Amino acid sequence: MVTWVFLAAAALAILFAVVAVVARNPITNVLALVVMFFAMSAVFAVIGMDFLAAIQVIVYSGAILVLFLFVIMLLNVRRIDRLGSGRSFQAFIGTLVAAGIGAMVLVIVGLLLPEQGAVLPGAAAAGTALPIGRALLSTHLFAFEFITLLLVAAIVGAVYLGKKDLR
Amino acid sequence: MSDHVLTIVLLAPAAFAILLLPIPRVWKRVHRILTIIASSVMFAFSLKLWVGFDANDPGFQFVDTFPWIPDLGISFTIGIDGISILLVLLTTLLLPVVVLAAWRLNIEHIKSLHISLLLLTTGMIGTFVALDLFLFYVFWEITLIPMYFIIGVWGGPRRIYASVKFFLFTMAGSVLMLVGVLYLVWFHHQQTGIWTYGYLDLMTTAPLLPVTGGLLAPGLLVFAAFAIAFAVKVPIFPLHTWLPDAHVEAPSTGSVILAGVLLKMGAYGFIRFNRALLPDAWDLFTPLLVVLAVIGIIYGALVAMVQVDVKKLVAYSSVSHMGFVMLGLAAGTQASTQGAVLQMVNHGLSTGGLFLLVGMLYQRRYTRMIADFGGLAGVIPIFTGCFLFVTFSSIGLPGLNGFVGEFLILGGSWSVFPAAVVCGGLGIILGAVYMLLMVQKVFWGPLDNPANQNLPDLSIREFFVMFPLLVLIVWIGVYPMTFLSPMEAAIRLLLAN
Amino acid sequence: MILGSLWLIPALCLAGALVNLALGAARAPKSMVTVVGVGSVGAATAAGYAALWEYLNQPIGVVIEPYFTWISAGRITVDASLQLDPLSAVMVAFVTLVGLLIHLYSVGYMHGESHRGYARYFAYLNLFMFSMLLLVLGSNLLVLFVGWEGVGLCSYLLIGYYYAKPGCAAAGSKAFIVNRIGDVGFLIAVFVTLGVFGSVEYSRIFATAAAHPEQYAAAATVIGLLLLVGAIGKSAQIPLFVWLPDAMAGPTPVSALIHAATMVTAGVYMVVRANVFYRLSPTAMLTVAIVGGVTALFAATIGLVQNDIKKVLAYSTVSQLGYMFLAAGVGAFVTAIFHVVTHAFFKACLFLGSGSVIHACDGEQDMREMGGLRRHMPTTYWTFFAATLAIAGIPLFAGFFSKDEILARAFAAGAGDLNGFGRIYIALWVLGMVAALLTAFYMFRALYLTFRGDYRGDAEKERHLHESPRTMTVPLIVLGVLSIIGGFAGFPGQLFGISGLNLIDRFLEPVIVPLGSAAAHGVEAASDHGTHGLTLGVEWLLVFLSVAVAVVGILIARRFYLAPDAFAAPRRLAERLPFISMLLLNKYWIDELYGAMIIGPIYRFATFCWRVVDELIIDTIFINGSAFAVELTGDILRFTTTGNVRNYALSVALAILALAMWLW
Amino acid sequence: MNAADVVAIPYTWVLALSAALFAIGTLGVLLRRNAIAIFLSLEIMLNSANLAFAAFAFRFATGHATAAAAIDGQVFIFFVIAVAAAEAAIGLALFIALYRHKETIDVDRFNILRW
Amino acid sequence: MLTPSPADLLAVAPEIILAVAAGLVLIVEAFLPSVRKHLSELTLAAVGCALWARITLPLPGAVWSDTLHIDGLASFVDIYILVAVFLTVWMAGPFLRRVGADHGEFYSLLLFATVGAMVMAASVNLLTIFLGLELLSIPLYVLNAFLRRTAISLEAGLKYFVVGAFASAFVVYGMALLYGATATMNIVEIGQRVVDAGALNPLTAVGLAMVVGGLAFKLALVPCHAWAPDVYQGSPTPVTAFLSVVPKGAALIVLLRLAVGMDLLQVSSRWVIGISIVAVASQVLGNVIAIVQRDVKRMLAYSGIAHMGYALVAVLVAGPEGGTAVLVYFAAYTLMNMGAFAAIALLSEREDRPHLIDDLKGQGYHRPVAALTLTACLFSLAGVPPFLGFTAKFMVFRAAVNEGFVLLAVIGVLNSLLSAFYYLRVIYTLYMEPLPEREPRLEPSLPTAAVATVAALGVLVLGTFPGPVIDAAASAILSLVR
Repeated sequence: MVTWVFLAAAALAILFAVVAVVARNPITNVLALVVMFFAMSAVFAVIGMDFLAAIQVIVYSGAILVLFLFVIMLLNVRRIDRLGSGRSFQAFIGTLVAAGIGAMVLVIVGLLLPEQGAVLPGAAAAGTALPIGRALLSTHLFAFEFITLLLVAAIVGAVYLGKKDLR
Repeated sequence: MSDHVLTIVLLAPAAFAILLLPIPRVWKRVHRILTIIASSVMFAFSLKLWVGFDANDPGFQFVDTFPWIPDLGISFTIGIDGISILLVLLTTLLLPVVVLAAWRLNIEHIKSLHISLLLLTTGMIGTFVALDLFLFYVFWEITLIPMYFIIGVWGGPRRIYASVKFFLFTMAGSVLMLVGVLYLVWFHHQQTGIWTYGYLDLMTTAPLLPVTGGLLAPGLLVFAAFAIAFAVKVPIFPLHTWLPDAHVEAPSTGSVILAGVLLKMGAYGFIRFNRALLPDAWDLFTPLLVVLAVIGIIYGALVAMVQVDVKKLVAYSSVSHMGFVMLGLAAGTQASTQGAVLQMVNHGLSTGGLFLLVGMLYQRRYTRMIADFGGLAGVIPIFTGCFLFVTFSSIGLPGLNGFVGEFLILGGSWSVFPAAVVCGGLGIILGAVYMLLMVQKVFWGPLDNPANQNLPDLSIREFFVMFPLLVLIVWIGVYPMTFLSPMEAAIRLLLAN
Repeated sequence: MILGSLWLIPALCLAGALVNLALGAARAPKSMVTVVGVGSVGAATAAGYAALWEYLNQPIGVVIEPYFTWISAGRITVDASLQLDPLSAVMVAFVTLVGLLIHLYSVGYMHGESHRGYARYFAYLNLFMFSMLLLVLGSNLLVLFVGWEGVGLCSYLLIGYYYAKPGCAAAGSKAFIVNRIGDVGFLIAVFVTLGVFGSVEYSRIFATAAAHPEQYAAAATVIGLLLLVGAIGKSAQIPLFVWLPDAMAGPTPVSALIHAATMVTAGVYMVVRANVFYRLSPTAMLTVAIVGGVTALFAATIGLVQNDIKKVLAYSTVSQLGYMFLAAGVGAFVTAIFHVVTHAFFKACLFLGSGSVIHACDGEQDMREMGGLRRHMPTTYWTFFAATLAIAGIPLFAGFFSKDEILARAFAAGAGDLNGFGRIYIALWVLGMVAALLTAFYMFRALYLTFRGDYRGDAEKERHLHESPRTMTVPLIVLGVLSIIGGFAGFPGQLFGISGLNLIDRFLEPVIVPLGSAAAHGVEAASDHGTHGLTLGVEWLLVFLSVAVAVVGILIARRFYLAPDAFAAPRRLAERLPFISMLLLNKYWIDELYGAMIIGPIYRFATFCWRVVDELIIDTIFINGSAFAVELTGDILRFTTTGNVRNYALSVALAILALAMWLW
Repeated sequence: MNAADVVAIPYTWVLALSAALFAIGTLGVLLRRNAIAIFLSLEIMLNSANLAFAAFAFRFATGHATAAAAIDGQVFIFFVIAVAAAEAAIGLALFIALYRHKETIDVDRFNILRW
Repeated sequence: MLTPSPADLLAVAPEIILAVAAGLVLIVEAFLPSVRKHLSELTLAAVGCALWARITLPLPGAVWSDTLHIDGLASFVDIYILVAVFLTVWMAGPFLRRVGADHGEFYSLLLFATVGAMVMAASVNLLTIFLGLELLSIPLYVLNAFLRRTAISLEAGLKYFVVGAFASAFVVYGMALLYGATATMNIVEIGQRVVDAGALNPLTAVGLAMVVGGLAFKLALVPCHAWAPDVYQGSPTPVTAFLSVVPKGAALIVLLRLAVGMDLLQVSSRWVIGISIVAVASQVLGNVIAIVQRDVKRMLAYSGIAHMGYALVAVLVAGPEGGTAVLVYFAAYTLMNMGAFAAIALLSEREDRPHLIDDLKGQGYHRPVAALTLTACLFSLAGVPPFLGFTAKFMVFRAAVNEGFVLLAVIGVLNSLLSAFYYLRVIYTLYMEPLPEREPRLEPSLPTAAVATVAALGVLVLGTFPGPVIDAAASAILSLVR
């Protein structure tokens, strides 16, 4: 059963990822991305990472993509370029490279296939918020503090770039 | 000698250059006066080396050593032996001469000219006295910068091309030398487990570099790495083409230093490093060196013969003369080597003198084309006299310095490479040809060009510029033992291994 | 007391030279210059003769005075030292004498020059005396070489004395450069000597060589030939004689002193000095003889048709030098020196005479513009006449004794089949005889054209014709007298059965070092003075023969240039043999030949080296070419930075993919 | 749902999914011209990275390594999401600035600087 | 333990100081108009304090539960990073006033980026490395585009952003793979695993490749270099100076930590070959294209590509000597580049125009200080003694030769010969070309001149007496290799 859920989510993710990449209306792109993110959070859930599944939906779909939508509205970009339009050589090589990278990782996956994932012992409820929260406040305390700087910097920068000239 | 005489001689010019910095550049006269005084004092002081030098000691004297980069085994170690002392003194002598020669030059940026000259002097002396290969390399490269500016800033119309060519040629040679040095040091570490760049230390292991096993034998490669660097400086055919350009474009101040000292750095490097550090490879390369030397002698003379620009002619004559030096070094007998070292000094004096005179001529007429002159002897007899004098010294008239050097070089080489000596003889003939024909076209004949009607004759100052050179030319010609005996022991030791 | 400080002799002249240079720079009055110039040489002469006197009154054969080590490095050691032996004594004696006379003569001849010019002239002349004396007094090959080059330098300077006059400078350079060719031969000879004997001291090398003839025979050949190259250059022998005629561009006294009396004989001196080597090496000696004999005739033929009086004398000098080499070549070294001396007298006299003539016809040198000068300048005429007789070889005149002995010895060498080259020597003797005939002819031709007949120049000039001042005539007279009586120094007593009358022979005897084990060698026989394997009868026959030859020459000259229909005969002859006359008039096109065969190609090659090898191949193709290649590459590669950010991203992805694949 | 009673799918499947998404994202970045589209593709790439982390974390959680290791992976995802947010902020602001200046956000049009 | 120990906080005191200052600047600008003119001084003070703290404070080593290693290595890099920042800020003040963009954000972002770089240099944990990298990049995206009205500045920002974000996506993915391969985030342990395995398994290899690729982007190594010229040219000069130095220092250290940790020199011959190729390619391409550049900043960008090529050789050699060489090289490169860019800022007339070499004609005697400092720095970049650049190159080639990479050394020296070609062009344009009729209007700026002078003097003095730098580097590297 889990397997089917996963397969379905995966299929959905890939499908809408493709849509997000191919579609020529930015709104479509973003919405496709939203769906894809939902699919992803499903995957997270399937492999027992409830916390991630949650923030995936909240932060990504809830915050970031909304931001996108705002910007798209702001700049009211309607129809945008077709995938691979313009520089055909770039498109050609680009496709090859992308495929190559994907293939490469997939081959690795193939190499790893032999050893299968085992039963997830209920005891090790790895994915729940508690252990992650612990880790964040102990092992990764520094990173946790540090990310604030990152966000502040981002805000400062965004504000500077976004604001109209003061003088 | 613990009173650091050599260190002072070495660093005084640079220190003085720094002293000049704060003085405003509009006070040209101040700069000139200070520099001339300082350089004269420096020369006088450098004579302490001559006085305190023990001719019977083949080793290095006035050795000073200070730690520099101890972890890498690099130290500031300097000292002179019978070979380098002459070159050091030649350098310190030429400095006041060129400063005095540049006295009336109405050019801009006098301050920076003097500073460049002083820094250049330190660089050149350092090259001759360094006993640490890293130090040597540093000084070797340092000389590039001031010379680059001297040619490029105060030079002629094609000065930029010439200066860049000079810089790149020399650097092209020396970068490989750096790798050579590193390899020697690494090899020494392999052998002894000690990191050192000391000349005397490397002397113990460098000869062990294998020279057998095809062209890629380390010994041969390292030798080549050094040889190319020096060959460019000497210069040896076919690496010589920077020389005419540099000389023609450089102000006479630069040409004098260039011909007088810089070229010697190459020959000095050959004898000090290639010969002393890699004797086996040297033996293998000797035939090649001899051939190139002979080519240089004849080729330089031939090309000089057909020049239309006096300065270019003298420049090519340098190629020919340095060919003699290389022949002497390559032959490697006691006599020929001593002759070669003496010939370095001779060439410094006579060619330096020629460049000074050509420079004075240029100052009077702002041309160097042979065709623009003719019959000057009637207008400026004393100048003509000086010019003839130096000319004959440069074509090796017995009784003047040139002869002694050439005689020792050829006489010493005769037992080893008679054929080369015969070609050298050809070079002597051609030497007379190009110099005398030039003199004939410039000074003799009717005074056909009205522009030359009333040129001023040699001024007192100019005479004093030439005077020390003339004296030395005669001195070396009549009693060369003054200069031959100090180098005797050192060269004997050097040729021993 | 001069002996023991021989250096004084040249040093005095050097001092004179330096002082005069200074005076010239200071534009001092000519009188001072004269005093210094002539005075210094006078002093040197005095010193020279004093030394000679002391030398004669003391037992030692060779006085050697080492002063200091000049050059010493490795196996090369050369001392700065002088030596006085019979040979150098003779040379000193006549060099100083002739030199002094010519200095005197110059005072009058050069009085027209500017202050500076005058001083310069005397400075050079003194410098020349210094070098020449150094040359003859030096006790080793290298000191000799110093003088050797020194005289070359002075010759260069003095030929170019009238530097403003076109051609003078060129002639000077030519002289020096041609000499340089010889000098290099000399230098290499020195190197060989150093290599073989480890020394260049006469005392060492000759003694050693003479002691072991067989051992050093080969070396002797090499050294001998190389030295000969030097001598050929200095003494203007074939093929290097071309510079001497041009050298006449210099002032006439200079021609007299340097290019007739002294410098050019340095080659002969050197060959004689090295007689040991030549006697050890038949080949070398034969070469000397051939060069001499051929040159003697060759130059004489050119002399036949010259119209410039100085040119005539120049070629006659070359030819006379040829005689000297012939002499040396047949082993008559002493005779060679003897001829050097006599030749110095009469040729100097001739040149000074011609100088006086030129002086009179203010600068005119073409004999066709002269004639009948006897009336105007008797002294000059008579001295010139005497010298002409001497050079023509009329008995009892100086030239007769020396030249006749040379020819006799040549014949003897042939008859005695010297070194088995008898035939060749006979041939050379014939050349010598013919040359003698020609000599007599062209010298009298010159005499007649100049002094006899009627003046052919324009009347305006004729009025100025005058005898030269005392300072010029006195030297003329002295030299004239010397060229009459000078020969008696080598009076061939043996012709009259009295031996020992030949002073010079006796005096110079020690110069010919006996060869150790080869005492019985043919050379030895030849070199012994007096009887040279010929019977008295043959000797007298030869004498008459040569006299006859001379007389015939004179008569032909008389027929051609003094007969009522003067000049017609030679013209007819010329028309009959057009080619030969062209050949002679153009001096066999030797200069042109050298120009085309040697100088031209060298210049073309040099230009090729410069323009093609240096500028095109090395600079343009390699240096600038590589720079251009680099810049071109850069200009192409710069377009890899397309400016399109997606390309950049692509290259990043590509790089990562490649690296990942590679590291896999 | 409680993960205790389920049989887990192989983590390699998740990895495969991430690989596919990564490829798609790369493709988008390389082939789109519109800045926003490119940026969306970038987000896809980041998410695929997240999946990769998740996959491995899942693996380690299932007894192939310490639990701590498994947690680390998830923490990383957490931070990646945060960083993504930050990048989004900056990027979009930048796009706005660009758009203000040039009335377009087609990256191919920004090539004053080249060669 | 929910709160960090004092030791942890003390260890990152400099970072904290900078972070605080970064916020403070904004607050001051917002609420204290009177002080607004002195933001740069304020920032300078902060940087100074941080520098002082970094120098004086002890180096505890592993802190923050072993995510950071505040060791000699980190502190060496930090010091030069801080010096670079100090100089940048110093010259930024007048520059921003000149171009009318003196906003507090500039300093704030600059400081944030600095913190990022320092953290990156100190991190031994994939997570913190990644975060440091991002904190370094994100402000830089803005700083590149800081002249919002200048087309090239915006374009620079866009390009740096797109490529940067793309590269960091790869970095993350690579990290994921590394994490997957080794079940840890600590690069020391990762390295240990690799060393134990004695080879790179596919997972590690690909992960490493992706991370290295991301770092190569930061270092502008061929073929991840193409952004550099554009961004250098477009960015405001002080930013270019910062950009050309600080990220490279951090990236070099991470690369070094990885290479040494995994002992790649021994483990993977393919690594050696691959990196050698990249190094040589960077040197050749950088120098050859630099030769034909007419814009000074662009030229320096390409030369920077070449220089990272040299530095990469040292990274390849690794070991004590290689490590020392890397550090010395970074130190030298910092001073040379800061000096060069400061001098260029002095000699450039307008920001929105390309800084053509020809505009420097005859400035040599007209603007002595700027010209002289630029000359010194360029000679140093060319690797001519007695400047520090020579010492740096010397160390690199020495390390290479001693490890047997003689060929790399030869290629390296030949490349520095090539580079002399274009450095000399600038110098002769300065001194040997005549002043043009219409000479550029340059307003002198004392601070900028001071920066240039300090850097040039540093280059000269440290080049003449390199002992201290080399000692410091040698002892610093001991914390990584022993």
